[in-house]
Amino acid sequence: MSAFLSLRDVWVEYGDKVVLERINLDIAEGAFVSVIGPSGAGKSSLLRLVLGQDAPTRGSITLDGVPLKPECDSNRGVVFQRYSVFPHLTVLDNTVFGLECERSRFIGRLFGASRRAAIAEAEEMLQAVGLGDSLHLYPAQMSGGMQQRLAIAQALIKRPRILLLDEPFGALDPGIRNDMHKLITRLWSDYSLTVMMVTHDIGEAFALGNRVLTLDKWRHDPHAPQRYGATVVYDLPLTRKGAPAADTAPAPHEEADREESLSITIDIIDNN
Amino acid sequence: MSAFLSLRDVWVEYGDKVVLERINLDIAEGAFVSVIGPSGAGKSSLLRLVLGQDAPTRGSITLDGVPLKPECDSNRGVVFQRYSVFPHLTVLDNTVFGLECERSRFIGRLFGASRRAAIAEAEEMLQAVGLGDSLHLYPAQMSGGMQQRLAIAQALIKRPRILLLDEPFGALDPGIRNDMHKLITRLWSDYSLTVMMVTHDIGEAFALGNRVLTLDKWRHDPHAPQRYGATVVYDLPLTRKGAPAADTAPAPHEEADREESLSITIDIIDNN
Amino acid sequence: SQAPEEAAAPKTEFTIGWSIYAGWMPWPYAEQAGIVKKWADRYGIEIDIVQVNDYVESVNQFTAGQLDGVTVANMDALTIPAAGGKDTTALIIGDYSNGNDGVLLKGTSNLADISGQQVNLVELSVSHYLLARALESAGLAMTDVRTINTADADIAAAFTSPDVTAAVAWNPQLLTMKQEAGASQVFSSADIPGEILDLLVVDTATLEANPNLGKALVGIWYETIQLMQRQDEEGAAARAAMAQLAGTTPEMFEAQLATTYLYVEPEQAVAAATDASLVETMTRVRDFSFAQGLFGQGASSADAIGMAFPGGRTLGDADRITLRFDESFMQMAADDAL
Amino acid sequence: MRWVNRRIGRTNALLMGIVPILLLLVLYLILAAERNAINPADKILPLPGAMIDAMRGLVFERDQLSGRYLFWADTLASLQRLGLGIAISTASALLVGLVLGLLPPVRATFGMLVTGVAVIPPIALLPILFIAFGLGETAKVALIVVGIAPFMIRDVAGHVGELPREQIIKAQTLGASTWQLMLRVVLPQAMPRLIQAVRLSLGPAWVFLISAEAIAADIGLGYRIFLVRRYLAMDVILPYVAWIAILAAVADLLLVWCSRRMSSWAHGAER
Amino acid sequence: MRWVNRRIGRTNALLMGIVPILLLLVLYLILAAERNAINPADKILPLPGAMIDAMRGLVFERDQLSGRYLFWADTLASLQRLGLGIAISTASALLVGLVLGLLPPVRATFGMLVTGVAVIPPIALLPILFIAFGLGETAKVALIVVGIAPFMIRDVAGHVGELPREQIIKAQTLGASTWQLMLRVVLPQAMPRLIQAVRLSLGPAWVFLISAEAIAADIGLGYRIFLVRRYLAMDVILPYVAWIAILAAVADLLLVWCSRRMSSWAHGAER
Ligand SMILES: Nc1ncnc2c1ncn2[C@@H]1O[C@H](COP(=O)(O)OP(=O)(O)OP(=O)(O)O)[C@@H](O)[C@H]1O
Ligand SMILES: Nc1ncnc2c1ncn2[C@@H]1O[C@H](COP(=O)(O)OP(=O)(O)OP(=O)(O)O)[C@@H](O)[C@H]1O
Ligand SMILES: [Mg+2]
Ligand SMILES: [Mg+2]
Repeated sequence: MSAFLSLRDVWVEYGDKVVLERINLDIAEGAFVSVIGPSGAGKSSLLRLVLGQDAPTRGSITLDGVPLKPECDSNRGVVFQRYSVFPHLTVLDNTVFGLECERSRFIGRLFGASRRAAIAEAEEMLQAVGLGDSLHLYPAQMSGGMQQRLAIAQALIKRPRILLLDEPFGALDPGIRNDMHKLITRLWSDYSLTVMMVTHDIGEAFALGNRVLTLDKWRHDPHAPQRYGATVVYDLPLTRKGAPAADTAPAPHEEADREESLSITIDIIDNN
Repeated sequence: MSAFLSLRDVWVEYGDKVVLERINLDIAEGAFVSVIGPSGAGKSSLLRLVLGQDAPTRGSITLDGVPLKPECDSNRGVVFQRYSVFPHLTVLDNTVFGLECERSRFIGRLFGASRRAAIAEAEEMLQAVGLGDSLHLYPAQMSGGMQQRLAIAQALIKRPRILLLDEPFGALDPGIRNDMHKLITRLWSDYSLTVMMVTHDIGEAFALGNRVLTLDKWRHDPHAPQRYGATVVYDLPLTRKGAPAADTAPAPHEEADREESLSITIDIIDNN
Repeated sequence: SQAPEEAAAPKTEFTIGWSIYAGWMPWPYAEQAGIVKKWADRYGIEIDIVQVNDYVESVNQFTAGQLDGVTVANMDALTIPAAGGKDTTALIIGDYSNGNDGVLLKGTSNLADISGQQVNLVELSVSHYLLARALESAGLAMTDVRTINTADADIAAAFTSPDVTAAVAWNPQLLTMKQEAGASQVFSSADIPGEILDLLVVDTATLEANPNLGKALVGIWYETIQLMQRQDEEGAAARAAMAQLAGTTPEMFEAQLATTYLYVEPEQAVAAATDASLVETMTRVRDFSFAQGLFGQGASSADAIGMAFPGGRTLGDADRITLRFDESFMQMAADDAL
Repeated sequence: MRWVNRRIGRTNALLMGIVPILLLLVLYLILAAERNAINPADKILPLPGAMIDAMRGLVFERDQLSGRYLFWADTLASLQRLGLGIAISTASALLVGLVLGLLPPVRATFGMLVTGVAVIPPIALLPILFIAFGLGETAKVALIVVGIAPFMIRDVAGHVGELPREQIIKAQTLGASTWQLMLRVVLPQAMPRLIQAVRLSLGPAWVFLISAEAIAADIGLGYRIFLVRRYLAMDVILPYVAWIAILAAVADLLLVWCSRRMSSWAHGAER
Repeated sequence: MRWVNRRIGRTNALLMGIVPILLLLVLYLILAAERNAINPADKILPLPGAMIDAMRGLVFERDQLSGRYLFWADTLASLQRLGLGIAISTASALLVGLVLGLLPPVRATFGMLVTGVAVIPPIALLPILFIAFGLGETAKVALIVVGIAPFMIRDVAGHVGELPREQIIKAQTLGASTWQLMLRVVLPQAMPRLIQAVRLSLGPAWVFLISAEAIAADIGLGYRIFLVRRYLAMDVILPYVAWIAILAAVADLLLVWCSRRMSSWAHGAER
């Protein structure tokens, strides 16, 4: 597969603070890239670049060989680190929203049979994330984890070509997290999505991804901590799940020993 | 130890939705209670009750035998699930704030030597949470994990009698999380705090706590899912770390096998 | 007087309000030229001349006791302070409007055409009175027109709107409005000479306790009037200054003076005050005001308010006299007794 | 308990809210009685009896000339003008405010203009207003619109501009076009603020209405007030002003109620 | 690129902002020239030449009587009144708004009163205002304060009431008393909104200033406008109004700048 998404010498700076430096990346179509790294390294910043929310200070990003416009569209779905759902819509409406935008260009609302079809689709997705009982709640009436699941359902129902996930399962208990892992793996292989997921759970990173990126500062000046930014220090392809093929998602029990073996590797990295 | 904090037949309802029912709890002074349970079970709601932010719909809560006023004070510190720091203060000022309130009743600001002392204290705490390099950033300029660490520092510097933590380490990478575990265990034993911590990481729950509570629905009506609320379904005292004694905090490597053995128990509970 | 507590103790500081009108411009000029100070010093008092941009508000403030004296038209002196129970003395009769108030129509010069039109004017003011007299002269009744209350400051602008076809106004607005294309004056105060009088009134109790105030005011007035009447350079300069104070050009101001009949000599003013025609005029004004409900809900007849004239004559309720025409101070000026 | 944490129930809040108003009324009565004792003909602070007498004719009796109940005719005329003016302002605030707040190019182009118009005191430009709108009802409504719409536009635009950037991004990733974004994300979230802006504009709207009616009118609450102001008839002015305050307070309550009904999500879930 | 996502640079924004204003000026010139061609003595839409002529005397020449440069003296007098009025309103909005927004018992007690006062049109009560405050400077400043302070108070109180509850809770768990909460948490966060409220009030403040000066004054921009209004001297009124707009726009920019300086945290970190 040729480079689907590629970043060339990308830098992100805020004032004189360098956050990311010299990022060079090629991501193949259908890849599931896990991004790990210490807090504040710039993982969310990297995701924002790919999303088109922010433009890099230097360097270029191309998608399908075309320079990326600093603009978001329905090709790239996102689940933000802080659950960001629409506060004025109920759970169901939040989920249906994406379908309505697509199918009703002018008023952004569906009626009759098409609305029923969209609601059925949304209900199925909500059932899958465990919100089947909470269709008519507003976000303010939900717990943190429920909002996060809603954000996931909202993004997944659109089946974007690139899915950007920023700690999507952070606020979920192990049982539900497990269900989510299965769901995302299924959708990934069924619709050959390209996924980029930031996570702090190293087990999760290795269990789900077929490539793991580690972002960290490669050098650190103690007197000017903001002088150097983070870059990709490790880039591990996991060949076992190379292609977005059939149902090879790992049983969640495989995670634990993986974590064991890798925690040592990760500990070498100097946390900021 | 007699009951320091006790909840008697406490219910929390929103409209006709029962969230918590028949909670009966006695928490000893100096305990470290971990609270686990599925997303949306009511863990945060329970914490809000103890904090005094919300009053229970029914039932009574007493602290030291005195009914709890539905009001917060500096006896009870909190780290919310969504990092809540003051957006208009820098990292340093956010941390110093608690000290300034205590030491300068009228203007809420310190000057000269006393300010320097407070800053030194705050810097030490910030160093401990890994924000020593970011003293002058505003929250909007920080990553999610950094904000969460700031919230932790802010709460810990006051050394409250009861410390309420709602998924405090959720957005942190393993390395920093480890440091945090050590920090909290040290403060807990040094200042004999009483801690109540909600977490989704079962390993963390067992590694840090000396008592683990599991909140879940004890019965579920599929036609009226909101009819029944969650209650304490398991209450496991962990005798090994019974007293807030010396430095018996576990090395983080002990966690993994614990999790293994317990994940089965937890899976029995029907997630909502 | 009705309010014994109010019988003011002698005081030394007084405030006199004025608003922009051709016949009242001598007041601010006298202030600026130092004439006020000269006379005030002579009587050992202080007089503050205050401009109130809004005519109605100036009279209101006098009624409310914020001002010791104010420049006002005879009709308004009757219907505002006097009807409000404030015992008021007309100290100076400065002039009468001799064309300073007029009825304008667009597209016709025939007064009778006003029938059935909407007329913009300041309701319940001397304009309203003038309109009533105009209608009377044309054999029409008040009900033959519909009046639209229009603020005096805005009536000139309003008259440029095609919506407005008939208006009653006074100077300086009247002059501006006459220049509007197609406008013609069909009736004016020159047709009813001596009926619209411009006065300086003061609070009766204050005047009784401080006769020096009356003397100083009369002194100021006649010195200024005589200065402005002089057909030499000094007189022209004074008139130019007054024009500027009124926000207009000397030419425009002269035009306004031409339609103002000033009682230049105090003797003339005394004569006007003692003439029987004053009673007649005030009777007419009073009847009109009563018919329009200007004496307030409480008044049951046109006699509800009492007026006193020189020589002991009275009009209306002699027990409730609240408007007094007092010629004695003008007489002092005539006698050079100041 | 700290004052920040005290929750006041509905009825208590109502009772507590009435106290200072009652106190003010009592204060007025004392002052008025005092002045009246000195001068029984005092017009400035009339006693309730005088006000009732003065109002009786206006409220209950037909005017001989026009055959109308003046008080009610005034109220109707003013409310019509006010309602129309506020409706037009609200609509334009919604349209313009939304576009201005959401689309940076539009804001860059018209932001300065709107600021400029907002700070120009319309009553200084009355002659131009007369030329453009004549002297009839249009002009009165126009004065209200020119007076309050720019403020409302700026308020709504400011609020829209402060919507979390994440939401705008999120909607776009879900496939929303600019138009859909406006219709489905920004508009509903701007509604509570719009209603808030209408509430805040009620005061100025009355000011402009009264100014307009003071300039040229033959009916209306402001007309009556300015007409009788000539005679310092506070016994009519005060009841009229009180009536305006009551009308405005009712409108305020209605708006709060509307906002709660329409945007329950914004007013917090009640226990 | 979608319009929502276009970012406009500073200079571009300035250029784009000037375009519609220039267009309006051109439109005015065309209209004025047209009217002038029909009637060379037209007073309503004067040409620039006439305005310059009319203004020259006011701006550059000393008034013979008072020895003042009238235009500048007017400006100074008006700005003083306006500044004082806005300063008092701002201070009271800060004090009252903070307390009202933060403390439910205070809100319950005085909320209704403030709403009531906010909706009473002060110009209907002018006689009382002048009686209470005299005809001097106090009354003019008072009219501005009565006119805009209630609005500002409500705006600030509304904003304070919407502060996330978590922050109030958090501050209390950190040991803050009500007073400290107000001083250190609520006040600094209310500042940007307060400045915003001042910006929105500038327009109404000018309206009230001009109304006050129209009634009793002998100097001031509003006084001059009302003085020459009798003569329909638009050649003086229009430059005065333009001048007011410029002054207000400058004040607006200054306030934006202040807000950015004082509360950098609220205006987003710039790249
Ligand atoms: N204002 C409200 N109105 C109605 N229901 C509410 C409201 N607030 C919370 N709830 C309900 O209360 C339940 C418990 O919420 P809570 O935040 O305590 O859950 P939690 O255990 O902390 O979950 P999580 O792990 O996802 O944070 C949820 O099911 C939620 O829907
Ligand atoms: N507006 C800003 N101004 C200055 N610095 C900023 C700004 N936004 C982000 N940063 C800095 O950029 C760095 C990276 O932030 P980012 O949110 O990408 O981290 P992250 O890797 O996602 O961390 P976490 O795991 O905690 O979410 C942080 O150190 C932060 O301080
Ligand atoms: Mg992040
Ligand atoms: Mg929670």
